[in-house]
Amino acid sequence: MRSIILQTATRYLLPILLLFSIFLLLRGHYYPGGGFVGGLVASIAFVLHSFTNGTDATMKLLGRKPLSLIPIGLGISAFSVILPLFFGLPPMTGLWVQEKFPLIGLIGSSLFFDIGVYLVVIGVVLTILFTISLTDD
Amino acid sequence: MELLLIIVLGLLYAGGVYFILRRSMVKLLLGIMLLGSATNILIFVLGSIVKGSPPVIDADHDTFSGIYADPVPQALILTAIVISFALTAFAIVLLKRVYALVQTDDLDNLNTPEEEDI
Amino acid sequence: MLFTILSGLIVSLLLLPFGRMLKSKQRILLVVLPAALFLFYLQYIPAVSSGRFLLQSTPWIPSLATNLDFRLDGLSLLFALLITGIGTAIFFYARAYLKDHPYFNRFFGYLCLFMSAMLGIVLADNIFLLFVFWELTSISSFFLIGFNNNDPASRKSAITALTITGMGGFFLLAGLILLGNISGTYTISELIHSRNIIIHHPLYPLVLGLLCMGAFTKSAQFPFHFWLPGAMKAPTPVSAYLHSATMVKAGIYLLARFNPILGGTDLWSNTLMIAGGFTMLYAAFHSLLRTDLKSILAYSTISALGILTFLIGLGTREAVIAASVFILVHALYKATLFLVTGIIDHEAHTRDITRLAGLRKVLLPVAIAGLLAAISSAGVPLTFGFIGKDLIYEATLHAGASLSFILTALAIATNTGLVAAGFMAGIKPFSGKLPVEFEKIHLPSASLWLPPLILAVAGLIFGCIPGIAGQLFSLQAANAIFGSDTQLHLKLWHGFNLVLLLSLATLAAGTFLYYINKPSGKKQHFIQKFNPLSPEFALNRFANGIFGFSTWYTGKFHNGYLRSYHLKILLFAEMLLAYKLWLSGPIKIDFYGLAMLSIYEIAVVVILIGALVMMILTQSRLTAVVSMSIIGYCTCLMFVFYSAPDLAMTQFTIDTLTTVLFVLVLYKLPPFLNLATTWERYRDIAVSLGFGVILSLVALQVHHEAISTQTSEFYANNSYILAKGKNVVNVILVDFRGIDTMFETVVLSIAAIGVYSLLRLRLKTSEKE
Amino acid sequence: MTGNHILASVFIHLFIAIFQLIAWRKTVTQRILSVGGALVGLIIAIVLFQQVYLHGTYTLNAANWAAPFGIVFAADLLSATMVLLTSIAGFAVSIFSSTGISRQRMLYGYFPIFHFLLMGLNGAFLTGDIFNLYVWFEVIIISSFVLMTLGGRKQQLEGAVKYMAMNILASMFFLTGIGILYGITGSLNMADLSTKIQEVENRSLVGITSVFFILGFGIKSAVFPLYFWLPSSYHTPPSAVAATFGGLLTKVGIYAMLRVNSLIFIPDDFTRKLLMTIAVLTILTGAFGALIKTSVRRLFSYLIVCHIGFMVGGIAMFTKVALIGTVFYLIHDIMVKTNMFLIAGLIRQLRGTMSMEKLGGLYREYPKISLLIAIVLFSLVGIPPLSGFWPKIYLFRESFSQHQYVYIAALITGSLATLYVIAKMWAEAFWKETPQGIAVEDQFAPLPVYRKILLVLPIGILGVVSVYIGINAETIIQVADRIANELIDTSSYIKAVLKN
Amino acid sequence: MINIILAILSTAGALAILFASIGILRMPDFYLRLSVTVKASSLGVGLLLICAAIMFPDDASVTTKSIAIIFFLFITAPIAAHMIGRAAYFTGIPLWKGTIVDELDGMYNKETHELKSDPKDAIHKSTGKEDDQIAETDEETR
Amino acid sequence: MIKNFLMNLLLSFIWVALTGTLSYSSFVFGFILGFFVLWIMNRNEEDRRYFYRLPKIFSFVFYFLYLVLKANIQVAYDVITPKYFFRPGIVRYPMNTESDFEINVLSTLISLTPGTLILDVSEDKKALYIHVMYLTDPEAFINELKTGMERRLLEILR
Amino acid sequence: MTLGTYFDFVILPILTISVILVFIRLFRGPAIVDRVIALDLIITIGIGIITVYSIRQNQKVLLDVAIILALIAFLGTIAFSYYIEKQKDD
Ligand code: NA
Ligand code: NA
Repeated sequence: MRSIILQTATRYLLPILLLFSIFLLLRGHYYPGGGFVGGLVASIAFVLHSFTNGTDATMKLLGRKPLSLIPIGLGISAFSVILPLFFGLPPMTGLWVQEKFPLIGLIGSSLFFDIGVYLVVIGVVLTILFTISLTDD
Repeated sequence: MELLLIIVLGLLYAGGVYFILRRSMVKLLLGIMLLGSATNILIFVLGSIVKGSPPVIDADHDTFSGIYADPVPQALILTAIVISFALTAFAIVLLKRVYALVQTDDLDNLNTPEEEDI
Repeated sequence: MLFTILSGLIVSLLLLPFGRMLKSKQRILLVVLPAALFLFYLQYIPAVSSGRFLLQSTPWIPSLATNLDFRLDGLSLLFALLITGIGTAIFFYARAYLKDHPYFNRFFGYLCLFMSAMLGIVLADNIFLLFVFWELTSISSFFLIGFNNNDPASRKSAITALTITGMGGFFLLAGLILLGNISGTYTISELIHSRNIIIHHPLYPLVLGLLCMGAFTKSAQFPFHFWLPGAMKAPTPVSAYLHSATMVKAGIYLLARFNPILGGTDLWSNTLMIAGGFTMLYAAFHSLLRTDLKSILAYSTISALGILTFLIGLGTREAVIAASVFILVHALYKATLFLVTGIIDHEAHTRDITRLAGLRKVLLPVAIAGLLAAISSAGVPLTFGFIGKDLIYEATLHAGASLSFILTALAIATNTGLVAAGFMAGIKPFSGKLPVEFEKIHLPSASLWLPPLILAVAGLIFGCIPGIAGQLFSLQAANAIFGSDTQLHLKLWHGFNLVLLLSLATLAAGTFLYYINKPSGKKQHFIQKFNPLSPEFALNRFANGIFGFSTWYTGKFHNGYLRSYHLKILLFAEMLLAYKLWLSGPIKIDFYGLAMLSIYEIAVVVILIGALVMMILTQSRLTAVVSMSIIGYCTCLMFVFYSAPDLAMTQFTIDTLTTVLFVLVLYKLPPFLNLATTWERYRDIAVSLGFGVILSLVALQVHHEAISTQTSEFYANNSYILAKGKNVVNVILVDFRGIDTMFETVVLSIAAIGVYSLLRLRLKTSEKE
Repeated sequence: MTGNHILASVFIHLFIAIFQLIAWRKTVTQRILSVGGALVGLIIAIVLFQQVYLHGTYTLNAANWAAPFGIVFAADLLSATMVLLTSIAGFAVSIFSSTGISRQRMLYGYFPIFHFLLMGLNGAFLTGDIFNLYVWFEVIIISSFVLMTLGGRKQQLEGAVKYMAMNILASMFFLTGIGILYGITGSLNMADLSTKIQEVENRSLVGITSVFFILGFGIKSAVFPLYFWLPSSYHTPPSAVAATFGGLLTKVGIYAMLRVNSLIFIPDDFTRKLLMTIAVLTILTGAFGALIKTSVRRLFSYLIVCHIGFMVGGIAMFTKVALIGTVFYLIHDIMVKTNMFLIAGLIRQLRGTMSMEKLGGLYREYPKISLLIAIVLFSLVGIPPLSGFWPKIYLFRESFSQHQYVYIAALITGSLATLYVIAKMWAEAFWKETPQGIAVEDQFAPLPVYRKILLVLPIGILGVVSVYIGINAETIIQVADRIANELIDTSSYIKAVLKN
Repeated sequence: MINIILAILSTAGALAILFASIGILRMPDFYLRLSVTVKASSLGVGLLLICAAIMFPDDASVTTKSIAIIFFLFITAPIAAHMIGRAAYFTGIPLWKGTIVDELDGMYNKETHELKSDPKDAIHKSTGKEDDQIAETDEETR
Repeated sequence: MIKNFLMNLLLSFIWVALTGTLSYSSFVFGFILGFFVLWIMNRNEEDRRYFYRLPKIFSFVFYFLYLVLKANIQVAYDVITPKYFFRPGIVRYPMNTESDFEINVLSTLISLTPGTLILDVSEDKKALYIHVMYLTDPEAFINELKTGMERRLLEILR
Repeated sequence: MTLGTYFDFVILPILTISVILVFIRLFRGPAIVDRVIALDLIITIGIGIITVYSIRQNQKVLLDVAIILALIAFLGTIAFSYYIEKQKDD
């Protein structure tokens, strides 16, 4: 389904959506949002891209199989879950950097956890959708 | 407003049940999704429902000053929604594969007899 | 005692997998085991016959009061000697009998297993331990009956035998446990102290019934007897050992062992006497009509077992004495007859009594053994059988005024049949003219004919000096069965009395019967006409009924239609929930508090319902998906109204993605078909509305219940202060209940991998698992 | 006692799976990771079991939030036992899979999903939070869906559709129940619920709530009339998968019933009667089904149903003796049922079929393997002194005490049916010669020796465990006894979790 | 003063949306419905969002969000309309009978979905009625 | 041109910093202020495109809003009155645009104007197919669009 | 009349009526494309309703939801049109 209008629009919608998804990710701890919604929005951005430019083009854009995002994301989340164990704390305990960062606020392990979730969600949604669109039955 | 939600969830349950009693695989899927929504609303309605007071603490406060919606059901439903999505996605694809294999959407055709077992 | 059992088990466990390493010359070593055990138990005769008994206990499962408790008293010793003694003979015999059999090692493995198990039964002093060995005998019997496993009949018989004895076993287990429950002990020798409690317990009939089920099935009492003729598919040494001399006597042992505990009541006597009496007569009659040597022996065995049951049921001092002696008598002559039959079968390749004749000319030692066994079974004076028969008549005559006549008549009739059957098996093949076809037969090696001969001679010796045999073997056994001293004293000669007269009359009648009764295929054919009346037939009918029912039932419930499964599940759910709701009484609805509605809320609900209706009515899949989306978006709006922005966001994005997924997949599918009948449709509508109403009512009920806000308050109060986040929902998700989220992402990941593999993986048909 | 390590058996599988995902398409690495990881998991489980056995319940407050606010994990003896059993079964299946699963399936994520499944099981056994239990259940079912469909053969997919539909229905009931539970108590922590539920004034609501859990767990554990998914699907996936399912999945339902019934909904008279009725009908349904099946795995499927009824009956009686029986049976059943399906897989390797009509000659050609299998089969039947026997004594004992004669009759019927079908199977598959005209595809004989060992070893391991359970029943009874005590008197669990 | 502006803006917005709704309900063919709804609704929602921006004057984020939403709506709505309109045309959704001209007729390559620009390249000028998407009766478009 | 724009932005940020209130109104005010300052400063420079393009953008926005308003009212009237006044048709509109971006903007704007809707763009990017509600004469419509919307737009974009 | 009540009793009802009108179109169809644009319009009006609601409840966090709706809603429409076209091919 080629459409110049859609293609052009996607060219600037994609970065906007991605930016917005990161925005949702980072502020989830304070306002509605978080890793899930962020990841969903980001994947929707790529889905849109794949609608317009074809799945292959999107794969090229990503530079890797979306499936490979899953272990990365899971790894990050899982690591941030077990990290407190090294400090003698139960898993999942929030660890916080003392300094407040501008714009983002406090940085803690929960942010890394959310980043992991974000990546997993992207990997999952894209894997599902791209696999479907690349498979013919 | 709770009454309204209660009616809605009843209808969603009813609709979901009706759909899973059909023969079509697509309807089965829709039914499952309806049941999922119904359950979510049920959980939602059983917490304390408040209008217009999301469980988000004001920027200049450390705790809530007024009333707020019960955050726990919301968190539970969020988890449930995401899980149902995973299940639904997989189910949809399963549907696709089954259709590719048996060329029908009719659930009654999914009975390979015992004689054909390996 | 434990080691005697373990030794057999260990040998068995070694033989089964590694028996092939045993060279044929080393096989004689196998006989060492039963022989050694026999000698071992012989040494206890002096001690036991003087009324002492031996105890051994090794802890095993103290919690269940199941320890390796063994107790060697007269009854146990009698059986132990039988098992090991006849076992020695059988082992010796089988070594030659199965010389070139490829599965020689397996055979001996099973046989050792059996011997141990049997020893275990008779030595165990704990009901669970007894049961353990009880089941092991069934299992080893299963393997032995099915030993010729290429033969379908053999396999079928093995299954039948296992099923019948297994069924009995489960009943027995139940009975034993109930007994333990009632008496509070699982030690057999202690049960006797609870006798009064037991026999007056309201469940006593049940205990009795269950135990009898165990005993009767094992000992082939009518109507469970038919597995035993089938078990003759086993190699003849097995028939001799298990199915005549030992295993089938396990039931008898059980009855004997429990006689002092449960016996002495009318119920006990009547049950056993009726079952035993009927069995002995029935089987004796049947034995006369068979043409297959082993069949004849099988039925006469059943009959003998019936006699034993009958005697124990009778329960008088004389009866118990008779039983204790007859056990030994029967074991000796019946094992002999079987072994003889085995040799005949082995050499003549037939067991058809109508064809066999004159074999004494070629198999003289065998013929002698057969003759000795036959006369013992007939109760010719100077044989041990004579003593046994005497005692039986003694018992029936002393049964009590009203009964004695009937019972004696019964015994005479049975014994007459058995005399004839014994002659048929032990004499008929050897008498008369040798057919040409058998002229080439040579006497096999002594390994084969020596064991039966020895057993037969033993019978003769015991018959000549019954006092010793009685003193050494039977006295304490009888005491154990009777529960007190029986003052058993066997004599060769009681003088001319009624008993002797009866014995002789029986002998004469039996001999006469033997001469007039010529078994033939015709007769066998005739008797088969009555098969529809036989328990085997009835049981087969019953089994077929069960299979038919199973097929119908399974097909009915598990019919392959998902919707029907759902219907059943949901109806079940509705029934339960409706019942519970009904119990909970009237439902309060606070309309005022619940119904503060705004127009936009109503609109959203109206649309949601409209979408639902549209979804149900539409024939187009895409429209259904659109409806689904509408429902999702309406839910999302609800979440916005009711303060759940996070939910709304997630619901919305996920709904959109689901829509995308749906359309990606759906466009190839055909439109919905209307496949349901109107009736089904109304039924489903009723079921679904019912479910919806129930859930709504439940929700209403729950809503009235005050909720504890402890948890949510904790979250709200500490979300920022402790967890440094202001969006409480998100803080719950990534901190308070972060573990949920962690593994929810795993769920997502798995789904993605699943989708990937489901769509990409195409197994070749040649691919294995 | 607090122990941050009790989740190790969860995380080990999580990380194995993650590493396997990273090593996507590298089947050798995945195999080594799987077997090695499963072994480590087993060791962890043994250590945990030992600690719990010696020192009592361990708890972990995830994210360091005190109960009932955070998610609490608790390893009491029941949990530790279940984890141990899962690890043993998982280890065995892992070994079997390393050669019993086709390379194609490995390339498409068999191993990671398998470890996710084990992770989910361990998590479900350890969690002390009802909603978290739901999450674990979902991990379990989604991985089972994937494993069920992996390979995408027609029959597999047919089974999977039914399996999915009904399992999702179960989750729906379960989740609804959780929602209501939260609605009436405001709590999700099971120990906390245990006290809060008693404060609910409207007792009938508690009854209604319990129905949802009965339905949810009932479907999971495949009891009558909710069992349909099981015989619809268990005969379709690869045997290693079926082994994991057959051994562990339905037992999660039983575990959950035990947990929830002991902590939250102490069975009242109605529930007991209901469960007992269900138990009896389940046993009979399974028995009837098993009688007529000729395909080995369909037969086993019905046997699972049948034997689930045994355990449900024990739960229905809910006394210490009955619970000892149930727990012991559970322990036995997990080991044996796992092994049964591995055996089915091995038979498939040996003969290329699992239909009794087409099988034959196994005993002649593979006597040692056959004998090994025989031991397992007899354990299943409950031939004493093998593992299936002892728990039945407890069940019989208690049902006589409670005058549950119908249940006794069902127990006997079920046992007898099991005995019969196993004997029949033995006669058909092992004794009988391969029927004329059936081409035997022996895929086993050409395998290199080490792969043969990998196929037989797990069956041996589980067989040895079964024999151990039978011979050393005393130990198991000790464990079951303590578990039963903990289930009857939950105060120690509650105390450990709530720390008060 | 501010209140009056808000009232006017919100009323205009709400009415625009209302008209869009009436439009989608009343218009005789798909293309007219599409045409009416897309912009009226975007305009209406845009006006309402401006109200929101004014209502929270002290919060820059609200203004930003409002602008962002308006921006997104204004760029996405026409694209969506274009996509669905084209799909509709492609699947043969008929034009209203009062349609005076259809210059798109015959310009698509049915195989490749390629659209030509030069009327001379038209594969098939509407000579035969069977290929003409302009409906003959009202019923066809309802 | 970019340089001027960035300079203008900088000036408005400085203004915001000076007033100390981070709000849209102060930013917009600062921007206008900065624009005038720059305009005055750059009166003698060569490149003054920046300074007349900005007003043009404003005027275009108002032109566009005017179109939208006008057409909306027309449509609204048509929608709520029982009788239909429209004469719809699909018109081929030959474009002068060069880049995809221009096409995109143009078509978006056309679609946003009530009464007109882009159905598709031809493969060679030369023609738009527009669904028009009030079509008296296709030629007149094309001319109006050419001289109105397209011309103004291209003036800004080029 | 305050602005608040004006919103409550005029603006929101108008929006509500609109959304119901659109739903009638959605219900009636007739073609799937009609339903799709009706769906799209419902979402757009939904954004409006959320906006007004967030004004009324003084909850600006709800606007975040509106952003998501605005950003993503059209993906659904794109998907539908993509496959309506594709389905025509098959
Ligand atoms: Na949707
Ligand atoms: Na409540």
